[in-house]
Amino acid sequence: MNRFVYADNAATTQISPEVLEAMMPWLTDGYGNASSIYKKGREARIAMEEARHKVEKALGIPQSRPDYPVEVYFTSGGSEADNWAIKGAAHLMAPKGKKHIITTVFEHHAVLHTCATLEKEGFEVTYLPVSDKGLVTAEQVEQAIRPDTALVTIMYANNEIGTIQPIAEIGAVCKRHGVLFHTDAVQAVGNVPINVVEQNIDMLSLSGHKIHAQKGIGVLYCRKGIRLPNLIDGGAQERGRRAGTENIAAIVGLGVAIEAACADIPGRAAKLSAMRDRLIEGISPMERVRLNGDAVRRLPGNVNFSFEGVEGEALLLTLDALGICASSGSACTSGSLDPSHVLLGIGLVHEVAHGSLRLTFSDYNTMEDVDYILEVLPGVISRLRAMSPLWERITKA
Amino acid sequence: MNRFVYADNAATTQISPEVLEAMMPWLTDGYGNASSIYKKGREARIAMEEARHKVEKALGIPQSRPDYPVEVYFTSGGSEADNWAIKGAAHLMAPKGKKHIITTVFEHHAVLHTCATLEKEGFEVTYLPVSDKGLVTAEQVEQAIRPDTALVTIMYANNEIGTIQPIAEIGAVCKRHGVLFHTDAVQAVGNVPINVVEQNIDMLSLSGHKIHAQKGIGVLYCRKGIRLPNLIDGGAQERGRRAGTENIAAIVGLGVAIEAACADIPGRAAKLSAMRDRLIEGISPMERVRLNGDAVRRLPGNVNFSFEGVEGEALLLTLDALGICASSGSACTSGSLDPSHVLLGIGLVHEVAHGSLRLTFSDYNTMEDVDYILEVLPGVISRLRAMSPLWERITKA
Amino acid sequence: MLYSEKVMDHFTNPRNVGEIEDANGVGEVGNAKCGDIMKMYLKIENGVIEDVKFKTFGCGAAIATSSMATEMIKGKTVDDALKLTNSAVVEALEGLPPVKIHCSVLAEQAIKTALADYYTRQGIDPTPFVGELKDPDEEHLACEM
Amino acid sequence: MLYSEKVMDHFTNPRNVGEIEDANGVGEVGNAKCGDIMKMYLKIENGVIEDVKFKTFGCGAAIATSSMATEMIKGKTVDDALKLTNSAVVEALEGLPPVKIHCSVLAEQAIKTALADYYTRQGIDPTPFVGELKDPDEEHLACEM
Ligand SMILES: Cc1ncc(COP(=O)(O)O)c(C=O)c1O
Ligand SMILES: Cc1ncc(COP(=O)(O)O)c(C=O)c1O
Repeated sequence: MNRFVYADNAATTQISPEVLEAMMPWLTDGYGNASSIYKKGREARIAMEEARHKVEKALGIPQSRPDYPVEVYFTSGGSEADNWAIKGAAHLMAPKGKKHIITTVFEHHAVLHTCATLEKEGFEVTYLPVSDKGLVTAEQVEQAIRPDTALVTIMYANNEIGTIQPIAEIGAVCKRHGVLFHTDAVQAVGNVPINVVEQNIDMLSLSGHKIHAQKGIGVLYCRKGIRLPNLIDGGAQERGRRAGTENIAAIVGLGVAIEAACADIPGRAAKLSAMRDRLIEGISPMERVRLNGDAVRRLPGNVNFSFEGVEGEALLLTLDALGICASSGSACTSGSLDPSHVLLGIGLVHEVAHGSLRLTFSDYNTMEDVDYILEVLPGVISRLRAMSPLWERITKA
Repeated sequence: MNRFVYADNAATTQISPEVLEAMMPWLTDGYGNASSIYKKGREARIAMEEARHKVEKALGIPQSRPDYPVEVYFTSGGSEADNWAIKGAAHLMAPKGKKHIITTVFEHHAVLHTCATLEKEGFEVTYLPVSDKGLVTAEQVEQAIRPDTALVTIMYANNEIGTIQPIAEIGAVCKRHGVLFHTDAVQAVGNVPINVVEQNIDMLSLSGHKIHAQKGIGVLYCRKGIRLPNLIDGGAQERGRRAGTENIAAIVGLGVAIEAACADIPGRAAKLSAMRDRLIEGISPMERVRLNGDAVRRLPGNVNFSFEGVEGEALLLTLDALGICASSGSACTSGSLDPSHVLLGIGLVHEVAHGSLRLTFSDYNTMEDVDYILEVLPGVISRLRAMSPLWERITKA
Repeated sequence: MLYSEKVMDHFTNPRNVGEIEDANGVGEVGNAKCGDIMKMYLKIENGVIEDVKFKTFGCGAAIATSSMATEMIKGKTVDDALKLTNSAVVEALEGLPPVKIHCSVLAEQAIKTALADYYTRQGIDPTPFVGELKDPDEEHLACEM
Repeated sequence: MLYSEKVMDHFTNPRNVGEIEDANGVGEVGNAKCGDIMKMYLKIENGVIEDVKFKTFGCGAAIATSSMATEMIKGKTVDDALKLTNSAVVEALEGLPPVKIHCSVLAEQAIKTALADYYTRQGIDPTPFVGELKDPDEEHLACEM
């Protein structure tokens, strides 16, 4: 009968039982303010710094000061981290006459809309095109760098089509040219090995709820010495650089989550990519479908196909009725007029982009989930195509 | 023997059992992304909008659209809300030639440091002085308003000394002069009746963790029609005005918390002020003490005294050893050089400000807590004074 | 964005899906680029809509409004069908999210376009009856509705 | 900002609190405005610190460093006491938070000032032994240390 398959882990993940267990003391009795000097406050502070160390470890940040890590800042999520890094770097470098930013056409909106805001302020932004597989090269970046370039911001892995960028190469180029380099690693953490030092990453954003921690918690890594102006001014939290009473429960959860996610990246990737590959193999033979993204340089849990003649939202609602949670780059799911800028960015025409389906896995998925998707998906597609005048037109042509 | 008395509720509060219970489903099975169109996402969205309605109700916001409230934005806390309101209003009005902001000398740092950032950008800020009781008048505000005034931002109630400002009067003045009015109501919610319409409040900040919800969640109320630029750009969450995957668990908790806090404000205030007044009466007869703040226009749960000859941090640590959690405006607790700007703002000299003690109550305190504090405090003060060369100097003079 | 139960019912079990071989009024509106195409088939006899069927490429609301609109005109006279407005469809569906109102407009247009086709086939100028219809290929107009 | 257990121990049970009636070296440093005053009483006989007591107005670290510093010089010769550095006090306390290092400087100064007073009372110019001491009323210097 109907199974429940959550296959939208790129949108958000469930809080893992270990993470919730680690959070619970801080949601109940451990309510002290981490800035308070009494015991209840000090305990919260210690727990927070422990979590910070776990983040350091996961990102390859050297522990400059074991008692007081200085490069990891907790934020309210990936979006805030992206905004802070990009607006901060822009405003930091502008007085030096550097008002040019390099990014790609298919970043997350937290990056693209931030860049658009900066453009209105007078910054100039180069949006690098990506290949039809969704890749950008270090050479493209190098060619785009100008004497007035302040920042390169390129996502580690794409949230829709899962392509993984050559971050180390881009980092090396940025370093050689003395340009700040930020990467949105929200989708990459736990899926690919990250080392900010070896990969010359100056700033990195990540988000808890993509790795089984709570929503509303994230991190900005900012290399020591980069004096980013604050996005949120106020109290002395986060060494005076990010105000607001610290969300200890969520922070502790993030620490546990990132430690778990990064404990065995190859093992995790192997498990997820086995599911991914079986699903890709199962869908590929269907009529008029297209795998979006790169087959090899791809997040282990990401599957993204376009089905001609079908509209994404109708597809999602039908799958939902069958117990499958997925997402689409259709405009109709976003309330906007155009389908996903990512799919358009890799060159899909609108009508094909409308018919896209993204299925993303986590540790909580199984091969049975894949089998169930493969069992019901063809019927769903056929039914929608049977009532689609577009499909009629395509097949008659 | 030793009791445990948490009397630092102005710093943060415990999550109430009802709030945690309401949060739990969203920390476990209800992990859907509120932007997703499948059932798991829709359920999250519905729960979030329900919480938004509860906030509306608590603030007297008319329900313009029962299915889709449009003036309440969830943020990561009070600090973000303050930053967004003030920076947003400044940047909104600057193109109209309005680059002047009015505030007071004793706002929270989330307001003061935000104003300082704007000063660096070229805005002009008037910091109104407050009386020795910590009050500002509508007349002061009116006299400070200039043709180029963009915004008045004055806190509803002070976090250190608990004075409650004449917000309705200030709101009326701002309305009359066509100036935007923001109030930081983080400490006021649940303690005084708030009605943004009657009080002519254009924008209001509040924070969950001061009213028994989770840390890391807050609200900015922004009257419809004020097109504040975003602080955090990105996805379409919060109607495109505050990006970031919504922290449903915390939002639902905030809804329950604000409903509870505002259900019976007079009853709540009566209970808290009974504790407050007994404590004030108990401390007042002690030698060389001073009640900070106004005796009448005062938050029901706030007690703040200065003890001459004593330093605040030493006092807090000693109380902590006796099971009492409190706070102080001493510089030594903040790592800064000067004691609390609030205490200096009401005219205290440094040496007296260093010896301040704030005790703040919530629904979870009892008269027994007050009695215990009164039992141990005199001994603690005597002991510290006995080893204080400053006390020696004061008493010999 | 939340659909009413009625919308979900019409999406999940759409009425009148398919084609009519001997339709005497056919209309298609919308376009693939915008993600919405609706095609209506009418079988009209003695001024009465004896049968109606649709095919739709589009989102949940597009399918549900097509289904509801066909139900609302089936068995009705052509005159009554001409009076069907998009708001009547929205109301019958117990509301639509703001971003989906354009689907109901598309459904109204699809019916009008099919009725215009019927008039034309009868050798009658449809303009006095159905008014000026937007060219379904005016992509921009359609997308931005 | 976290104190070591050692700091907490010396704060909670400070050693050598009080005054010495017949002290022959007394020094006070810091000021009320900054929130730190330390006063040291020395009883020196035959070049040995026979007794030492302190009174301190200040934070936990101020009290703990005073306490530790007095312990470290009690029974020592004046020459040894002159060699006491603030870092030795910090080390003995198993560290201090960065913002509290100034308390240890204050403790070192308090002892030096008391020793200077001792030399002066003996009719000896203290400068060659204790160096130039900062005027304890130079508020700014003290606060910003
Ligand atoms: C008056 C006032 N404003 C703003 C804040 C900041 O709120 P949050 O800690 O949620 O950022 C606080 C509390 O810290 C406060 O008391
Ligand atoms: C690549 C990427 N960047 C940024 C974000 C934003 O993260 P958050 O929802 O924590 O703000 C997301 C997810 O929504 C993402 O996938």
